[in-house]
Amino acid sequence: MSQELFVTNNVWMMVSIFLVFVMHLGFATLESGLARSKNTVNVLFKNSMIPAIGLITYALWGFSMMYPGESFAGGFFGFSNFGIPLPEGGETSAYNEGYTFWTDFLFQGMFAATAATIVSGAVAERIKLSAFIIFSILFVGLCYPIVGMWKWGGGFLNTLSIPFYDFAGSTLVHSVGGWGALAGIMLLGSRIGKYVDGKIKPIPGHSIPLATIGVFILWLGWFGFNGGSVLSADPGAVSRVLVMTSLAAAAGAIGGCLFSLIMFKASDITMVLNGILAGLVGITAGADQMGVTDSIIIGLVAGALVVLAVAFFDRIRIDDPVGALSVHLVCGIWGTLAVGIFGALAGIDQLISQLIGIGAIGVFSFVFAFAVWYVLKLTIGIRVSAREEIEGLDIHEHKMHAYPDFNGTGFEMSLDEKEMMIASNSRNHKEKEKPVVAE
Amino acid sequence: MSQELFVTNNVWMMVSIFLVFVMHLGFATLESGLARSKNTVNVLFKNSMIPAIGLITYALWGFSMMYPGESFAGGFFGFSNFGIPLPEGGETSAYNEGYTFWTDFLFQGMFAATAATIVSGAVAERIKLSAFIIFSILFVGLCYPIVGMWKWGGGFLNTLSIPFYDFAGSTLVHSVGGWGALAGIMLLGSRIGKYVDGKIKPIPGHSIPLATIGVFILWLGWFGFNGGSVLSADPGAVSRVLVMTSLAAAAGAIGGCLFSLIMFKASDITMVLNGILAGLVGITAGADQMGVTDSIIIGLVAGALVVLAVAFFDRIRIDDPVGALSVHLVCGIWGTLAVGIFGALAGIDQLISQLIGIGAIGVFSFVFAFAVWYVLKLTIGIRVSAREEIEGLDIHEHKMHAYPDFNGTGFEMSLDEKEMMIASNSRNHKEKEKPVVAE
Amino acid sequence: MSQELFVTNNVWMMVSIFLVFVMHLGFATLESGLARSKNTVNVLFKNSMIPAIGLITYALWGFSMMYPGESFAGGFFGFSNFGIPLPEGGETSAYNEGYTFWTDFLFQGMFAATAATIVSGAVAERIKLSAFIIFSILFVGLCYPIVGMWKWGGGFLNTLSIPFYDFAGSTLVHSVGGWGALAGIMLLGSRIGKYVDGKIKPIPGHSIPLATIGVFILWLGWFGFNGGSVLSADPGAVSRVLVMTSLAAAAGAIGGCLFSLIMFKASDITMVLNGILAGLVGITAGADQMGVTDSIIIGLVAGALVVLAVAFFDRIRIDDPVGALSVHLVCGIWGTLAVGIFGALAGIDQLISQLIGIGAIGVFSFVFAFAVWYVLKLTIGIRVSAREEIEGLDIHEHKMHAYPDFNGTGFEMSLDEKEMMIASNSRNHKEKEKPVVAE
Amino acid sequence: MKKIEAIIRTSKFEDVYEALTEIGIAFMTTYDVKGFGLEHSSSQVYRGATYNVGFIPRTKIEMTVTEDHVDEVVETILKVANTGKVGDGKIFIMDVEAVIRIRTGDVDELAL
Amino acid sequence: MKKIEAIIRTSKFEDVYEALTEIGIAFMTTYDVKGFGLEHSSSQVYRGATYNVGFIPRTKIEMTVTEDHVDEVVETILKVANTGKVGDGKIFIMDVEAVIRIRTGDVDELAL
Amino acid sequence: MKKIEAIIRTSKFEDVYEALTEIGIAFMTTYDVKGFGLEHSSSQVYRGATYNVGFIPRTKIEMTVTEDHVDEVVETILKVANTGKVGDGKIFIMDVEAVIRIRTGDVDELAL
Ligand SMILES: Nc1ncnc2c1ncn2[C@@H]1O[C@H](COP(=O)(O)OP(=O)(O)O)[C@@H](O)[C@H]1O
Ligand SMILES: Nc1ncnc2c1ncn2[C@@H]1O[C@H](COP(=O)(O)OP(=O)(O)O)[C@@H](O)[C@H]1O
Ligand SMILES: Nc1ncnc2c1ncn2[C@@H]1O[C@H](COP(=O)(O)OP(=O)(O)O)[C@@H](O)[C@H]1O
Repeated sequence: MSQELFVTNNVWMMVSIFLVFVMHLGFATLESGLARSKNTVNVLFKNSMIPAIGLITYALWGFSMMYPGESFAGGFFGFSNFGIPLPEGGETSAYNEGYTFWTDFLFQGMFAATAATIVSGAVAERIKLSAFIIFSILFVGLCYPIVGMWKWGGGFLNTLSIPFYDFAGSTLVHSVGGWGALAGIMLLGSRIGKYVDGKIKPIPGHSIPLATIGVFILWLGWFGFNGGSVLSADPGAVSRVLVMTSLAAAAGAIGGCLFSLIMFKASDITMVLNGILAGLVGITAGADQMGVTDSIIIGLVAGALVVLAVAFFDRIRIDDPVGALSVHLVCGIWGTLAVGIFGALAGIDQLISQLIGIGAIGVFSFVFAFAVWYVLKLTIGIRVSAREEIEGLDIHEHKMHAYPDFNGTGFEMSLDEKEMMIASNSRNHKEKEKPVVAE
Repeated sequence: MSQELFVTNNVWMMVSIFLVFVMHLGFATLESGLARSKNTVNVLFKNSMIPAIGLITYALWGFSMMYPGESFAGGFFGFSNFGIPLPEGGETSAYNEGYTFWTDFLFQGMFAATAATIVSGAVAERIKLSAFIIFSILFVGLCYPIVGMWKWGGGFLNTLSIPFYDFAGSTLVHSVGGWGALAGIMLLGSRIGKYVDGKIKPIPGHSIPLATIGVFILWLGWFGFNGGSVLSADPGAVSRVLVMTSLAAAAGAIGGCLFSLIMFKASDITMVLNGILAGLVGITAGADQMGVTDSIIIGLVAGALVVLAVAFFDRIRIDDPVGALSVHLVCGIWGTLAVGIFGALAGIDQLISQLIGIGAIGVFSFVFAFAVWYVLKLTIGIRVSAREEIEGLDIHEHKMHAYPDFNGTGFEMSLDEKEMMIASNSRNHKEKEKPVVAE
Repeated sequence: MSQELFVTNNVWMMVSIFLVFVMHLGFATLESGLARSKNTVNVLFKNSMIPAIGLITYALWGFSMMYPGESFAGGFFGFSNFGIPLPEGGETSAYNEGYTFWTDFLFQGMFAATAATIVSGAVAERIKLSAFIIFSILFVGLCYPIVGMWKWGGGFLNTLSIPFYDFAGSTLVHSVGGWGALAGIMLLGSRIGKYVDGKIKPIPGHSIPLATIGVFILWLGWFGFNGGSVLSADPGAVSRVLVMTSLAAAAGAIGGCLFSLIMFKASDITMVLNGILAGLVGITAGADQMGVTDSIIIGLVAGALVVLAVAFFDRIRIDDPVGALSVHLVCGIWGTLAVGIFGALAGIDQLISQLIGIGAIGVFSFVFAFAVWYVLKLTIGIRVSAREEIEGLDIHEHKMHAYPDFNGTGFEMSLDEKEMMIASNSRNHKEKEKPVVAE
Repeated sequence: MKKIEAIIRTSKFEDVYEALTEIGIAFMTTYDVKGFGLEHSSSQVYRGATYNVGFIPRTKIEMTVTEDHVDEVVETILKVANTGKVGDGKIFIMDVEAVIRIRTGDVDELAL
Repeated sequence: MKKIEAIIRTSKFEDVYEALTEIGIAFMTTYDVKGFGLEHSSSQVYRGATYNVGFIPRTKIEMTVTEDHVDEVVETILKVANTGKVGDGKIFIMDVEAVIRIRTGDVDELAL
Repeated sequence: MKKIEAIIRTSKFEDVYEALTEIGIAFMTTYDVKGFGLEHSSSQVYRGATYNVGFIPRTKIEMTVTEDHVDEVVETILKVANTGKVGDGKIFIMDVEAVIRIRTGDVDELAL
């Protein structure tokens, strides 16, 4: 390969790094927009710390745990060394024709933190900050690289006779995050005031503009998430991936829009936004294997799925403020299965491999996350007190308000009142203390 | 051409895609910032659906209507096939030395939706959602590709003895959107409370930060809009285009600032923001033909023009909440004419060609848009009821508020009160029903 | 060098331009988020004008003053010509193997405005608009290019026996801005109500989401600020710089978080955000000379330093609303010194050169800025009246509110009340009129 | 002196304000309140679930006037704020014992 | 007729609202106020400095009722809004001389 | 017991609050109101057109005190809230028939 191509490939991969990086901004704005103003600082704090934690743990050990290299990779666990020492020739095409060692690390490192970010939104508005930070370190630092290695690091999922296929991480990133979120929600319970007397009480997010900004930025970031996963600037492959990614996102928007119009008789923008993300997550596993029609169908189905899933999780009282489970877990699974149904790899054998991958990774991630959350719950506790929750995490965990000029104290808003009253009813206190899973 | 150059060109074009994509975020934030908080969800909803609609219609038929290829292109209308089947060699430099087929589609597809976005802002705060969506589909799906073909698809404007010149779309994109907006505003009438007793009553946008974010993002996006229109990574041409684009934007800011200071005795940030966009629209037609001085003059004039145009449209009671006409229509025309006045192509013959292009495209776009709006007005109606308008489109079209924590209902704000009172005066009800154009 | 490499290098540099450009959006959102809502339009106005002013002055004379070329460069001052005439071969690799003339100009031009932006935040909420605009023109148009030439333009700092080293501008950009800010604050005095009866009264910023968006965008922009400063797409060098930049930012976040937790017993998100910026400023001088451990240490120290510096400046009554001094001046110095302490250039001789550079540039910038501010103070005045300050610069300087729907007048908020009362106490009026420096 | 408190439709505020100004009432104080009464707010939808905030935003006007103005003020409000639909609001009249103008220290009628 | 003004914990509002509805009080007007009293707000930290906004956000409920309802309303509020901790708030009762329903012009008892 | 309602300049609130605290008034309730009076708001400009929101934001203070405190409170407000310029606001005094402390059920003087 010519040096020229190597340089160009590396430029492309660096651009992809930037795009994946801005996804953290996308998550920060989306999640804070869909939370209440009294918890905004808290959400933003978590989302600001996650990339920092992700990059540092990935530098300290995560990268070499996820990509230990052939000699150190096992089927289920591998590890080469602590830190990120530059390998010989790491800055040249000898390392890889698509990128330098540093580019590789940074691209993967930016991915790593994404899984924790997904959890962040799902457990928002009642999680204890310290517990979340500890969980994030362990989840990004251990769970993500371990299961990542199974496929991308050359582990057992990659060596199945028909290898499990997950192009950019519908399962390895999004579902992993989704499982972590599910475990967290189950042990945390729902927000005070969300389910009262068997009825679902919506808790609207405080800023639709913030949420919309978040989704646009995430779509932008996905160009790097998927486009960069080609791992070179190969014109045909990358541009095809970009087109399929965009079409799935567009179809997701339309699916979410139409389906929520039919089901809820409302043009709910949060469903359009979730639909876009659903389409993006859905196409991620097979973005390089799909054609135009496949991508549009995958996106449309994802857009519809996300609407159903939001309603479903609400019905079973899994309280997910931002719809992270519906987007990342449900559509992550859907996208991974889609590889066996549509596109170049479609086939029953591939579908079975996909199921194996989904199952193996799902079980491990869920159990890992559940165990961590559970231990945290028994030790430092994972949920803030009812009073902190009612008055807002911002003032209690951060002694600060996100918008001090607009509401001097952050808890004098109509909706909050509603829950505060709810909180004071005994029936409700019980509810709060009865998470989905018996302990 | 070497494969290396092809790969690099394609990377550049993909970066341009990303930049044009973020323009949709720019428009979403700009337009929602300049609308009132009670219509914020509505504006964002439209702006989230537009790229989805644009991409899907463009994939279904628009792309092959705009770029039907030599064999199918007529002077005024061409069409090759439905869908976007990959042509032979479409992923290699055989397709084009600058980009793959997929890159081509996506770059053009991102452009396509822009025209509808321009309309979105101009008709904001009183347009019926369903009518707007239908209009957008027809406008992006038919009007834009048809007139686009006239020049960029090889139609009659390109085969004039001295071809009409429009580098990146001052006319083909911005004016087209502007004409669609003008037709819409004429049939819609002004917002309740905007013109009362012969006086102009300002209706301030609800968030200057959102609007400012929008303009910065649009400037960023314009680097791809203009820079990508070189259609390759040619270092001299692209970097020159970027410099001229930036200088025009900067000069537009200064022009808008000074001119509004002189005319209105106020440092009006919305005029600086509109000035930046005016400069950008102004340079778009000739960004590759201008020198440094040309660009600065074009930008300064555009910045001044936009201030005059805002005042002018207000005087003739064309109510454009975001200044879309002033920016995109007026400066789109100015920029297109400027190609005949400044820079490498300057000359009376070129100026005539420019006028022909402006006229032909203007007439077609305006008539097309007017006809669509008119039929919609007669059938499903294009304007929400006075009550919906007063209480806000968010709560009526979307049953939701953009900022539920800050104003529980979205219509308890001082300004709204003003209009509600105004709306209750009979003189005003009449006004609302008297649009500019007699029906 | 092959044409292919040249084209790729130029693409990379153009991407860097875009990234440095978005830093202006980052500063605009960060600074407006950390100011009060009654001054939001003012902050955004300044930050919208700065890039315009920066680019135009840089085009008129700044570029040729900073990079006069060998024949015109003196030790302390150089100047080749007005304007930016394209040199022969300026669009080819004959100009430079990494970029065209135009790319060079635009990349440097985007840098130029940064220094003024730093000042903007520090003097926010009480500076007179006209004074700030004049200062900016002089600061960006004269001070920045003059000291820039000393090092990057080939001046005396570059010809020391062991040349002063400042890779991407910890000193040349960030400290310069910081010194300008310090001079401004000293002559302006603190905001009314900030220091009362010897006690520090916090004046919280009005929107943490805006501030957070700003910091993420700045981090993104820094990839171009540092990555582009390699001045080519060299894969090893650029990707290494990106990794070190990111690790320092991440470590800065952690440093700021931990240190503010220890010192203030609060998880203060503004300290995490400042910590990220501190890490970024800290690594900027030596981003290409550092290893992984160096970068993490530099970032951690910067994160801690910024917390200490914020407290320190408050104690000595230097009122800096956004922490610009702590981030850009203090960590700019720290980063520049770090080149002599860590990494490839570490050594006592280098450290001395670093001190010479810091000192020379510091003295010049501070004196220049102080003189300009002082003359402005004596002539048109630099501070708004107490009434304007209390009621907000938005309504007085711009006759406008940033959020008219949320507080009809912009000065009916609790915090403002506090200061208004404070302002009415005579003891305080005195304080306001007693800036740090005797006049 | 009497204090007149009127709770009216927010949409009627400017009409009422202008009408009161016309009959010579130069002073008043207003603020936004939440009204619970016979008229109910329209329901909202968020992510598939419906809910209702329960109250209607209304404007409260307070003005203290001399006895002889009371009837005229009440009549004016009745005329202008009336739409005939449920939710028009109410007027309450209370006795005020003393009024003092802060600027001058004037009391009672002089202060109005 | 009497005007009852209750300043209560914002967190107790919905309880009080429901309890009053149950005893037949269909009309009330509420708004957010800042309360200064024995209970104090918790301190905030910003960039290393601590401060205190001083007040507690509270909800004020106003309703005008006929004399015979006053006791019942007061008892209901006392029962429901009470937590026993400092900061529960107070009830004030004042005389109202006249009430007029804007929609119909009904006066006094008829208007309630 | 008397209810004292003072409408003052928002900028004077903290002065008034401190002065009242000094004379032993521990309880008060405040909220933001819009004042229409002799002083007018400054005009705004948006995209070339000028407009005026009409009102001035003011702060309303309410406190119920025993008769013997009324004069002292009024004097204090007069002293501290006065700037001598149009717009200083007014004080209104009304009779309160009963006060009940929600926490304890204490009534009247005991509840203040
Ligand atoms: N007795 C009352 N006490 C306090 N507020 C009242 C009372 N009666 C009515 N209101 C206020 O007036 C508003 C309008 O009353 P509503 O019953 O809805 O209309 P109508 O006056 O047509 O019967 C209510 O929302 C409430 O705020
Ligand atoms: N005399 C009063 N005048 C006006 N408002 C009062 C008065 N007394 C109490 N309040 C209001 O009631 C709120 C609660 O009072 P507080 O003293 O904190 O609790 P408690 O009623 O338990 O003694 C105060 O914040 C204030 O808003
Ligand atoms: N009679 C009144 N009824 C209700 N509010 C009043 C009355 N008189 C004055 N106010 C309030 O007091 C504020 C100050 O009054 P203004 O006439 O502007 O000043 P001044 O007290 O110096 O004459 C007004 O904006 C209004 O809110």
